[in-house]
Amino acid sequence: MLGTGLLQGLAVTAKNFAGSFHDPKRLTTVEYPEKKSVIPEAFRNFPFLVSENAEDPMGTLRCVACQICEKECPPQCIYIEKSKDKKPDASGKMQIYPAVFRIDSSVCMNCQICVEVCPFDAIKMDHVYEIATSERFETLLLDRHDLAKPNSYFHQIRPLEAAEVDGRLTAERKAAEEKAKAAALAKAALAAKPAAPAPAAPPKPPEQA
Amino acid sequence: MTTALLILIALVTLCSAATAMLLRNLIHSVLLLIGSWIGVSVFYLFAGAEFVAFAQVLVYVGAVSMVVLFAVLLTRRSRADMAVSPDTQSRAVSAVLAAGAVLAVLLYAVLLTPLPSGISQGPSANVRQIGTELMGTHAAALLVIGMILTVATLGGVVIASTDGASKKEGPK
Amino acid sequence: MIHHPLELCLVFSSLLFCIGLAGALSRSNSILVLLGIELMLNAANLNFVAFWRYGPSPAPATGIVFVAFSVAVAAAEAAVGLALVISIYRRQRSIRLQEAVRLKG
Amino acid sequence: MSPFDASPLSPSGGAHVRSVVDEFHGDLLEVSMGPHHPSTHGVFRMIVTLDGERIVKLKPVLGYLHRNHEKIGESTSYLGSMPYTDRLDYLNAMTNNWAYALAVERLGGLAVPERAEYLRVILAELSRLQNHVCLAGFLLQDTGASGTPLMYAFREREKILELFESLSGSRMMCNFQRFGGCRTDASSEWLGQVSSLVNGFGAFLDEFEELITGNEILMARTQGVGVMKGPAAVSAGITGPMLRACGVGYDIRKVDAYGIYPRFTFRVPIGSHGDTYDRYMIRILEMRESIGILQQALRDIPAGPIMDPKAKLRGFRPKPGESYGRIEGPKGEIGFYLISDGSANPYRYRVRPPSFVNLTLLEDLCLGHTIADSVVILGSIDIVLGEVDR
Amino acid sequence: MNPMPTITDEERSELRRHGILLTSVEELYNWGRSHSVWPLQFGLACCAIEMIAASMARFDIARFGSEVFRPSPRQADLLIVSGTVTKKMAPQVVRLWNQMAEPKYCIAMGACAISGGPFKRGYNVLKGIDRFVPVDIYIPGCPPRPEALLHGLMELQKKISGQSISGPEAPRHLRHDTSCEYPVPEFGDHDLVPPKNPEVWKVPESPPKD
Amino acid sequence: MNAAQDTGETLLERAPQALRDLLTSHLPEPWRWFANSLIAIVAILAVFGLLFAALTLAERKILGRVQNRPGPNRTGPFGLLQPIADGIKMLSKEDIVPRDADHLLHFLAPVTLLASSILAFAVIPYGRHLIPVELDAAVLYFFCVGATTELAVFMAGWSSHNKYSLLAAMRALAQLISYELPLLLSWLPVVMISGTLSTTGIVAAQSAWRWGWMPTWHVFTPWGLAGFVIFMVAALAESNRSPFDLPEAESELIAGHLTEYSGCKYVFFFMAEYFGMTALSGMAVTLFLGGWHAPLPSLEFIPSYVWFGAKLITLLMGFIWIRATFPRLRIDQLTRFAWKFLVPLALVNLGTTAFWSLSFGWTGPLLAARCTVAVILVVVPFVLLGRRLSSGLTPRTYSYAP
Amino acid sequence: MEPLEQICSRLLARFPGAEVSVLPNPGPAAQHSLLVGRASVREIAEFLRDDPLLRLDYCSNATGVDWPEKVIVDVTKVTTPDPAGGPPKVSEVKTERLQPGYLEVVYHLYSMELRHGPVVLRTRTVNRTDQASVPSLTPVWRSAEFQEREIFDLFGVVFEGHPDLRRILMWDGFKDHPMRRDYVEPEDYEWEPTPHGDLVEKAKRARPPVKGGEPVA
Repeated sequence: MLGTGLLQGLAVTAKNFAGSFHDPKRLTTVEYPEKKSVIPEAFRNFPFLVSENAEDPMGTLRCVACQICEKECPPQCIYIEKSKDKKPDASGKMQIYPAVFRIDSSVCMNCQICVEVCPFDAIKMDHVYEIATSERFETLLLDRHDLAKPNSYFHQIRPLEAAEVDGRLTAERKAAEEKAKAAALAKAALAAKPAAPAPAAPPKPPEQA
Repeated sequence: MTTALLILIALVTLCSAATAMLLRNLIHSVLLLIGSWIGVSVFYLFAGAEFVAFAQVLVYVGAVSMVVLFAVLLTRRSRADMAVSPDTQSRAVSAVLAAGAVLAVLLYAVLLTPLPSGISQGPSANVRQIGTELMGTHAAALLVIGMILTVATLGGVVIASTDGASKKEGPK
Repeated sequence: MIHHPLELCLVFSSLLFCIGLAGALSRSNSILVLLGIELMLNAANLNFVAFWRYGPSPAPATGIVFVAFSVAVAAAEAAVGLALVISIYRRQRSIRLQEAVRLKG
Repeated sequence: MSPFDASPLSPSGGAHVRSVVDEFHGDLLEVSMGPHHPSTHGVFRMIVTLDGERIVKLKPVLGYLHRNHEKIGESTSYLGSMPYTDRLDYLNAMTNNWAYALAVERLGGLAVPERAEYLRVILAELSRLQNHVCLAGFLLQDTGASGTPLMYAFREREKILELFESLSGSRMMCNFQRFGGCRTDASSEWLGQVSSLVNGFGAFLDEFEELITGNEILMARTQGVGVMKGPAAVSAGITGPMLRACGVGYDIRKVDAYGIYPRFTFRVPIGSHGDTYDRYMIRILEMRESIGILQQALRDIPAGPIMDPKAKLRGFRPKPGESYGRIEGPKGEIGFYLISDGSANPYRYRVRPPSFVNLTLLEDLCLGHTIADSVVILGSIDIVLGEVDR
Repeated sequence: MNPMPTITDEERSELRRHGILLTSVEELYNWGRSHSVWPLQFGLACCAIEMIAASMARFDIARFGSEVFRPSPRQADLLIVSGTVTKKMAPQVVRLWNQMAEPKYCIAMGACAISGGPFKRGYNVLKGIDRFVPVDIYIPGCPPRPEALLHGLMELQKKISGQSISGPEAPRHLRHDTSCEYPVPEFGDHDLVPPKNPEVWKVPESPPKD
Repeated sequence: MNAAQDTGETLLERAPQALRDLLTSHLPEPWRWFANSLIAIVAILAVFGLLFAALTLAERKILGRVQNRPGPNRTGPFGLLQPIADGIKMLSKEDIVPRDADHLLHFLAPVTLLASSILAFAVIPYGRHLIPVELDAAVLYFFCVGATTELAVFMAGWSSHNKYSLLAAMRALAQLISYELPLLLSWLPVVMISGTLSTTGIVAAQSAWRWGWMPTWHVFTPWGLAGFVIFMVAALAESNRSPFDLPEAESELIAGHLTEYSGCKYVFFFMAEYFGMTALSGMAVTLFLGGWHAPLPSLEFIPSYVWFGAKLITLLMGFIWIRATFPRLRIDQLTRFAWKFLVPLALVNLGTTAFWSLSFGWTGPLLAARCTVAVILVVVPFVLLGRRLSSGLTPRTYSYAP
Repeated sequence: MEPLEQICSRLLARFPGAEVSVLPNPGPAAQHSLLVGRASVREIAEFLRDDPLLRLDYCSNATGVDWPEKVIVDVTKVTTPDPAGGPPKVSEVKTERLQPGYLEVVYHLYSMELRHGPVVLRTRTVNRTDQASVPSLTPVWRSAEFQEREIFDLFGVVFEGHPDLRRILMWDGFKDHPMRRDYVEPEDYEWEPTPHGDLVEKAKRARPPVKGGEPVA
């Protein structure tokens, strides 16, 4: 009372003023363009498509155009057209691939639901945020060429998740390969009896350049 | 040179006063009047009455004009209402006639009264002298004036603030 | 025409006085009437100063003291007058003098 | 005196305490405050009729941020609405998520594992901390402080947002709760960060209070301003700190005992005057209680799964029926009312927004006060337009 | 470069001298404008909170000289459309834009301001403020991080620095062929009338790439 | 002190004047006066213009530091060019006059305001020999010039044809009427003690040293301290600074009387606010803080204008510090504070001063009694009035729901 | 709190003429509701608020639900006795009837004093067009004021006795009630790079495919 509250307040602001010169807790500014705040691994800002190979992003997209993310995307900012043909994916299996994969980043709300529902670990959330632009249509409508980023990039921004995903994928692939091998063996064994042995596995198609 | 300047100031003051009295917009009137008050105080300055000049500005520009503006704002209904309704022709004519008559008498007196020849430079009074005079010779008058001011201020407050009772009677 | 500063002052003050008088008489807006009266007071004050300065028998500071008193009275007058105007306005919803004929609320 | 002594029917507490000012004497000035106004907390608009500076009539105008949340909710899957709830009360995504998850869990009969319940409590209380501290900052900004309290408030808020971000990936739009649990598990490192933040928060509150609570100007500006009586508040459906400031100790955490709140000991502060100062202080005191809850939760959090095994992410189609789930959000009762017709989208999706209902009494609170008070009163109601207009 | 035969060297140096003079005035002018961008204190929705956060201690937009959030559009240089513009709000935004003094800039912050964002399906949501107001910088995100806003501000500063004060590239207020007054839409029975300002809103001619 | 040092002092002390004389000495006598005045005007405009620029930057930086952030630091080295950038931008901005505004008054308001706030600089003694105009009634002049500032605020608010501006105009008037009185009453004691209205006289009255080291500034007396505090509070209100920035109350009235001003005219208002603040601080330094006198006899070798500047800047920093800390008062609280607290306190302070001047010759135990009585006369009314003013405002204790 | 059936029977005893029934909620939430006829909803609401056992003094949520008219297929088993004296022939007759649409207003009531709830109170309008009105409960619970205005705005339910029934979210000149299920949104899709469902059609209509290039949708 009688101004003591006012004086107390003045003392606090004076303390903060003085503190801002020596106490990092009282000068919390991260001077942005020079220094950047540490972005946690979980940070999510816009999806990208994982490609296995940096050399050939279009050929090695994990996406098989199943359109689940398109259906689940709450703001409906994903647009996919399936390819009419099939292309071998990274593991050599023939897959449908997205002929058109578009994300309107001016609509996307970064909710990560597309990532959660993707059964193929093909779409992941990115860390970029410096994407301000003066051209809306040319820059903010991302097509699959803009979206594709290599797995190494994924490892770089989210090491833990990427390692886990890679482990799971290799395990799955191994299991699938073994299964295929077993099936082929069985088939071969079956086929060996009446006729000459067929090639054990279909020849691996050449990687597309 | 000084006389020319004085005449110029006098003209400006008179013009703004006259325009103020003619205008329809009350706020403009008040602002013009403030101009003429300042003109008068400049006149005082030229006459060497520094203290009175500043007091004039302080009281008129600083206080009276504020009260007047406040009154204008308090008694307006809308911005359009600031415009004062035109006055009756006959009233204006008779007022001008009356004022003209007074002016004629005054000018007659002023111009025909023999004035002391030669410009007698009067005394220059500094603040200390004024103070001594106020507190000495005119102490009683000063007290009375102080009383008047106090009573007037209190009276003004009382008059302006007694609206509780009148509210109910007032026409809608 | 004007060959003495005193004469100039007196003519000036008479004109100012008459402008104030004409305004006070002709306008129906009570605030303007008050302002007219203030102008007349100012004109009178001018005379005090003029006579003190250029007049025949200069006293040390009497003219100025009188002006000081007069300014104080003018301020008091303005305060009371405007309070009355506001009070009238509260009752009559108008500051036109013609309508303020009933002085009893 | 119990707030229930007066019947809600009485003129003071019942509906229509609309003082109709028919005998205007002064000259009225109609000012439209908003939708662009520094103190309307977004795009709220008040059409204020002033007598001098005194308010004789106040009409709130809403809808400038009506972005059709409910309509979109009815055309989106249950999961798809979750990120939209973030954007209701955009300061408190975590509690919005929880309220929605609670309603859907009731609709679909899902259970929540214990660890997830603890995580929800931790996140909700963190959310309450940052909401209240922001409210205090904004309120003081409305009283004319040149940003300093707000800056200090945001300094602490940033720390909480950092925690949210490292757990959920986003600072504000967490989209973290799922039906039957949470999206990701918290690491022990994260819990350690929370605990160090919580332990330091008390000291911050002390400094903040030293800065402003005892300030005579603040007291003059807030005490006795916008007094709300208990019965009127109950009838008007006021909830949250607003309600408790006028002496009604109704806290859904205690009443509904949802989640695992009964396990924690905490007190519910109540005010005695119901004025703006009480509304401010109740929030400060609630923050101190939240610190206690957080400390208990961080101490007791068990290991275990975070999702109900029955729950599935895609293709969630609850049986026909309806449910109403509500929790004690930082601003009051936030509830979700869902009707399912068995399809993947809710048939009816309704949000019961606390700040919308809390606005009901705005005019009553402001009448007779000055225009400067009205912005302070509005500030003390703590509205977020995303939630008011949806 | 071979000199063009029609201009003598003297003329060229004369021209260059003028050009340099103009350039330095232009540079100074652009430097001043770009380092003193005062935003309008105007928040719409979620992004407004991040805009406030950007002006707070952690990010401190003041470092760029832009912490002077003016509440009156007359003194503001930058309209940050931060959040969803509803159809009910759109006329007010255009009005505010008209009330701002030139030179003025507009940043569409967040998905909603750019395109309606996640709420673009809503019946009351304007599908992008660029239907009525020319936007200088788009900052996608929902909401963009405060750093993203700072980045957008820096992009704007760059854009301002590159502007010339004369010729067809000059900012609007220095030209005579464009009006600074934008028509304000009115409320219709079902929608805004007109739903867009064809002067401002240009649908791209080219189809989406792929 | 030896002679060499003495001449050095005078050299530095007399430097501004010497410079001026150097410039004008070759002019014929009748022109010299005119040139001297011109130089004084230019010097004032230059110095205070620069101070204004520095002050805007300092305010932003100090506010920043108080709020845990660095403030502008990217425009030029350490952000020092920020005011220049702001200036370039503001001056090149479009000037909008609302269609329905009173165009003449809308234009006159900032001009009047700026002119009157610059005029106030004329009578402040900036140094031992540095006073632009020696006036017998200088203090009176200062405050009569200051009185016109609120008139300009009113003109701005009224002419804008904006409801917020109109409200601001009303507030400005109410504020002026309320705070003019305590402001005038607060310096009357100084005039009573010094016996002069001239600023040089008042500074001269504070030139002595008590006990050889303590300056006899008015602020070091009980009545002087009270007067100083009242003066500063009223000065805050006069210059529309927080917590009395009601006409410009951002959170209530958008920008009050400035709502419709843009570009150059807005800069005029901005400048006038800072000029007014500076002038009032300068007057406070003159009236209460010993003007250009050094605080200790041993520090007198530093030129007087440096001391004046130092005191001035300290007071200005105080303005900024207060702005960084306090919320704003409400208009009725503001007037109540003026009429029920400041005015009575200032009146009592007049009485205290009268007692102080009557008891001038008291020595020994009587001196102690004199001081005690004066302190009591200052403190008791403060406590009593403060109690009454803040009656009903208390920190509260809260209960918890069962 | 007493079970809903008991409240219902007490209400029926107290207001003999009133239409009150319990509408079961089949979902796991099992929040059954009290369906009250328009005519008596006001007095029943007052009873619920003032009854000392209930004291439902707090109306938390008020909202509307649109139930457009729909075709209901009634399957009735018709037993036709076999003239031959054999076992009667059972045949299923499907009759289609048009269930008239109506608008429903739902109130969620709690007691702050006794700390129980919720009691879900519902009432229905006659139809969705000309007789879309129910009594306002704002005089009973002030908290319904804004929420009922919102229901009026978005669903078009007219609340009789509401003190200030105006649009609250949309502008005053707006004609439609957008939360109704048959509301048609204004078409303003000029640019739709990622169209879905019916938007594809709308976008195509708004912007025909570009010649020589890839169609937009």
